[in-house]
Amino acid sequence: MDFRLGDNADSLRAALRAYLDEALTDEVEERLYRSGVSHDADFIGGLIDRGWFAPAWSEDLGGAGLDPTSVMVIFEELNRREAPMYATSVSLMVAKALVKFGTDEMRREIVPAVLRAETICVLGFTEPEAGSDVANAQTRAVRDGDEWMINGSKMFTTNAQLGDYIYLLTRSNPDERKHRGLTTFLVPLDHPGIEVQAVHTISGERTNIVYFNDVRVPDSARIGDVDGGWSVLTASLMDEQMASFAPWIVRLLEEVEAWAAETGRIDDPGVRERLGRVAAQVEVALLLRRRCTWMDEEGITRNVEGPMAKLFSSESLTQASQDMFDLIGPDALRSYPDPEAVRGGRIEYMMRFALGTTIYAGTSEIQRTQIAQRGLGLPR
Amino acid sequence: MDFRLGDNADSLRAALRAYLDEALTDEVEERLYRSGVSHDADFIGGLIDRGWFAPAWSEDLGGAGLDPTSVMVIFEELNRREAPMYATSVSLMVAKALVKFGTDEMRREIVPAVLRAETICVLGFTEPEAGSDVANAQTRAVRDGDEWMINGSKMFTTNAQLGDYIYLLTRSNPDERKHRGLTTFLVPLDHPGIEVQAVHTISGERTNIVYFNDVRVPDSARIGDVDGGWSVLTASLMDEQMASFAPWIVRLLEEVEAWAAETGRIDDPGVRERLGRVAAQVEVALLLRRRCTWMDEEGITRNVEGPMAKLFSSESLTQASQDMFDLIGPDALRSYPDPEAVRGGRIEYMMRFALGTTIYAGTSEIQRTQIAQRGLGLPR
Amino acid sequence: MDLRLSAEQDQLVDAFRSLYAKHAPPDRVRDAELVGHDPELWSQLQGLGVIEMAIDEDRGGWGASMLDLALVAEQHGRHVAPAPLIERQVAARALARLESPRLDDVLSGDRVTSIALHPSVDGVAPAVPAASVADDVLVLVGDALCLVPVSAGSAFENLGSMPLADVGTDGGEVLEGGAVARQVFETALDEWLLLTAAALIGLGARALEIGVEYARERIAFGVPIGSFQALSHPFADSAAALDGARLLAYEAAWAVDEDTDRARELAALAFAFGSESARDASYRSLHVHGGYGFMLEYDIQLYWRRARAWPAVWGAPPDGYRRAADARHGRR
Amino acid sequence: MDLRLSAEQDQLVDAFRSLYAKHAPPDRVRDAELVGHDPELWSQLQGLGVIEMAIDEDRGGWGASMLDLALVAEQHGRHVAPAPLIERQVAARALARLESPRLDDVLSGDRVTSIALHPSVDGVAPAVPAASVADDVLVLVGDALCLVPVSAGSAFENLGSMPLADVGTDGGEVLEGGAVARQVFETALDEWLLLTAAALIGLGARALEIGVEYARERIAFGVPIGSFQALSHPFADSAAALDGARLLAYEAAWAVDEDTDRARELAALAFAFGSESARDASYRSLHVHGGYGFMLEYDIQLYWRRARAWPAVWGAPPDGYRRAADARHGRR
Repeated sequence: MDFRLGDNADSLRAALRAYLDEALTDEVEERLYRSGVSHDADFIGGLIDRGWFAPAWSEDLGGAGLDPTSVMVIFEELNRREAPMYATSVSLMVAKALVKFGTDEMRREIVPAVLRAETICVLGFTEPEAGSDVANAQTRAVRDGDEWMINGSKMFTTNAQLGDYIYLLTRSNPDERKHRGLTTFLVPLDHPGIEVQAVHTISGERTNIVYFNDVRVPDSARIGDVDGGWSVLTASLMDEQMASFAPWIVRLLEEVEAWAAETGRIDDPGVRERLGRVAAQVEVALLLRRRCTWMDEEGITRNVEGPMAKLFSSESLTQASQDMFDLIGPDALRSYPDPEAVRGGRIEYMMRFALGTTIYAGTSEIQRTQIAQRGLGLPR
Repeated sequence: MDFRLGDNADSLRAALRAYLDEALTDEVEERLYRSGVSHDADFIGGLIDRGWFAPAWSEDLGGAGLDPTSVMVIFEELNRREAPMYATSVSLMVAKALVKFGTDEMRREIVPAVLRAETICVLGFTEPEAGSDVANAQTRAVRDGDEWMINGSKMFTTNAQLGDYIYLLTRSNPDERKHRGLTTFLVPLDHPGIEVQAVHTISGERTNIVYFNDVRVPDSARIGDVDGGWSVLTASLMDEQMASFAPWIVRLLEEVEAWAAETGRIDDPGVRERLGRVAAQVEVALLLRRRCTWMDEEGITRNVEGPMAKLFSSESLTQASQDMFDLIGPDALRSYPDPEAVRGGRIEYMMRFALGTTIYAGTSEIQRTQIAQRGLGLPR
Repeated sequence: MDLRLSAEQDQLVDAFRSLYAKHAPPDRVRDAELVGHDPELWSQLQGLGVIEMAIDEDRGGWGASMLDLALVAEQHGRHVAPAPLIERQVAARALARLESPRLDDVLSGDRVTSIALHPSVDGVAPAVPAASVADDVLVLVGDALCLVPVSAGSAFENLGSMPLADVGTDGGEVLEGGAVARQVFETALDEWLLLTAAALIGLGARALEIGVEYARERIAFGVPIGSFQALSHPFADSAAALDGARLLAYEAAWAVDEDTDRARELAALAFAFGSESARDASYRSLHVHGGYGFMLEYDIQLYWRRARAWPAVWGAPPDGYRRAADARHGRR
Repeated sequence: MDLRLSAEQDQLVDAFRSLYAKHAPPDRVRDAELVGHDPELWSQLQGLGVIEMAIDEDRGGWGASMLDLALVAEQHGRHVAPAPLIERQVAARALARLESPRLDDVLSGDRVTSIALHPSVDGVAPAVPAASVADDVLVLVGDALCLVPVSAGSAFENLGSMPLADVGTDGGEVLEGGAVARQVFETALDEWLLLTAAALIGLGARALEIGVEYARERIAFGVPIGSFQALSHPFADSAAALDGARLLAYEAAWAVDEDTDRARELAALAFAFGSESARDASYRSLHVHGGYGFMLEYDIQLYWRRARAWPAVWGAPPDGYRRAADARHGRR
């Protein structure tokens, strides 16, 4: 065994840190915080210039063709700094589905544009009445010759206000059993009949609800087979299976350690005990995520390693951020703009941010059910 | 509102404490600990002499006819000292069912003997394959004229080795749906065909498994209607609905506070925090149980107040005893006979004892389901 | 033991329940988030005599018991009401205890007074509750209890949308010094902890109701999500904890009213245990909302933020447990 | 990163798995409960060279890595094996580090040596692991590391059925003093914490398997109880925690082998987090057994008692977290 990531990874990490220190100025951070939008064209441009934007993509598709470990290091460092990646990383996920299931035109036009960060795609899976139970989508797509007529609504369509396309899951056949009868489309967001409404969240992030009223799209907007949307979706969600919030816990611990050192509270044994606990959560969260990367690198099929990384990291972040809030005392209440806010309000912010992490990309309950059934072999 | 229990209760408590200090000598405690049997005839005799043995029973039935608050004070004090009450309190519970559902002979002969502590009855509900799902009892009772033939086995028949009768739940009609088709009997434990086998537990308590091989009993041993055992059982279990382990948490806190004072550890803020946490659990556990008594006194029908008292007290005892074990450090490992054992090994013992409290008298899961469904109105 | 409210207490609860239902519905709570204070709600509360009732009759008040105040605070918490009820009551009671003529200004409504929960450090009382909407603040400066006019107060955004401010304490009027000042301060803190506990318990109970209602109606995988044990069992734990916390808070209030020697201990226990119960209940209810839980549009986030923020103005549950242990075993 | 065991490590694990399966089945564990030691099992372990492998080649051993030892400890824990493997390995390594000639007696099997995890107080080393079945014990007495013959040892019954004893330390042989002694002691403690973590993770993983098997087969209300989320979801949390704890323990062992500056921190973290994971897994598995869980006849109670007792010989998880923080931030 070897727990070193290797010299390449170490120098890549150093280069990333240098770039992030330079690019994520206080002004950029403030703009991002105030806008509630995790996207910044200049910042992404810098990543593209350095070959860090689509690191996992092969070079012939316009990516950097990096190995899984390098990809992971980039993931760790960008997220540790909460770099504005959400709009583009979702777009890349959609582009990946287009490469596999899209039309020739989508592959020719849209995929390269996503890789140049010129096109933003957003997810349209979740609905007001279908959260964890994604397959219960009710947004209707009715075929009419060479066209489809779409009606319905999609929730948590983050970045729809600045996006170009929505990757849409619809019910094309209401007579089929739930998982069948679904079809996916790529629909331009400026299409008539589409209305994007802002939804504000507790972490300050803006998301949206998108309404579809008699939206007619050509059959060429379809991704994958008619009524074959579930397999398209499943392939896309595979990426989410490796979601991890380890880098955020790393950041949390760094901030609290800095606070404890600045205030002298670090000498208190009770504070030390709690810092030690978070240090263990950091280490375990990182290792569970790195194990997934190692398996990918070795070509070992993953079972519940992804759900474990996601479950542990999000639950730990939630618990640790609340525990650190308690530790700090009344000053922890101060939010970002207050100059007296502890560590720029980062800890108070992370406690709010953490609330979403046990929900999206599969709730903790969904992860536990998968681990119990697929991992431990417990009955349904 | 008034949180005083009243002068009567206070003087009763003082009298009980005096008696317990006198009666529960170190020798008695040691004998009880070594035997694993919660019964001591001399001790019970003393309670009978003082009118504290069957406090809730009306005087014409041989009880003390005390009010619910006095009964509760007796319950709190006896259990706080872990007085050897288990055999007789189960017997009284069975006697209560006999008064309601038994034959005239049972009421005439057995009930008074139980109230003189001359007869011990044990429970025979649980089976190897039917724990929480009591209604799934498989021990068969087949009618044969004026007799019944019983075959099967019963688990956790604590005190069967010294008991006179077993209060037995059987399946009399296998064709009926689960809760129907059950019949209860009172069977002498010295009956041919009954075999009592010891089962030892982690707390040192001895329980048993009882086997029934072609045990023939007359129909006069039956309690309640043929196939009507579920309603007999339900009425009996009502008492268990008020099970509470609050007095044990009181004892735990007393012991740990004494340890902390003796060792000077009480000056450590971390120790104080943990003692404060247990103090809250003590207070809440007592209050949840006292609320039940108050409702009984006022004639207010209880809903999930009993399950709340049981759930909170047993889960708190489990958590608090483990937390206190951690607090004390390596010395907490020493068991009772070691002279160096912390507080006579009481804390280590309580951690083991606590394991059963979240199981018997309805598991924590059963309590939570009742609170969720009957209390909160959540769907099945 | 008697757990029944008196007929007067039933009426009191009804009166405040109606007031809050009318004047503190969720949209009003949202509207008040920027300043953390709804003056119209406050004037309604004042109309019902929330300051007078907190003061003994011989000092010009109506002499409500601590249990009465706790019942009102519980209703306050159920609505996460944006009005600094508890701080103003506690400050007024402290002025009464000090026999300060400043109480008259407060009773007449001429001056609005709050209280700092932590002593002043380097000339500043940090994060004083209700200070940004107060005229004066009672602050312990060294060994002296001072009344400080809030001119130098600087309000700041915070998790609970509360009207908090840091208050410069130079030039305050010394009302009392020495052991008496310290004692009045500690008693005021007991009262704040206890009434905040009651408010948190109301908050937690309402948050649980919101979560249960949602879980009964929301369908996933063909069934109401409330039928999943992963949701229903934690809710059951919260229901038991909140019932217990409520009994504990009432007992603490009764102990204050009866002046028993456990009053300080019980107030601190109620605060710590009540904080935890409210925090868990509101977190669980938020979580069962799925993505809706962290949308500002849904009410449950209003509850979770305050369940976290209200107690933090003084401290966290471990601080409460330590204070209770100090009361039980004596300070070292 | 490379998480694969070498071919030699696979063989090592297989060899010990077979040994424990044959010589430490649950009935043998039960038989050994009174003294906490199964001499036949120990002689089998000795036959496989458990002491030699723990010692460097230049000191007459086989020079296994700390990771190798952790892999063996993990198998040891899976069987809650009644033999004081870890203490004897750690003591032998300390003798080697001290360059003590006493190591030869240990390697030859003439003397059995253990190590006290806490310094001697008033002439007694309390609760020394494996002391009641040892000839000598290494103890830190003041600033000196001493080898104390176990004549004055008094064994005592304990939760984990371990061969613990209090050892009188007067008249021990001083092997080393001053900073070096303290350093050797602390390093030995790191190793004990790390190997105990590995053992606890093996224990916890097996306890979880036992619970899962039971929950798959036990029927209640017409279905296997493992289908209830109240059981399956906590099991899922334990599965994730134990996987993480195992990775952490391996990383700590690797850090010791590589002598990185995080070795002490990681060993303490592995101990604390591993203890918690094993404790939770064994408690959950015991609890799902219902009444059978606390019957001595069922194996799960063997696991729960040791999950609680093994780490407690040194301390509780909070102690481990503090030790890790001390390593990370320096002692104050």
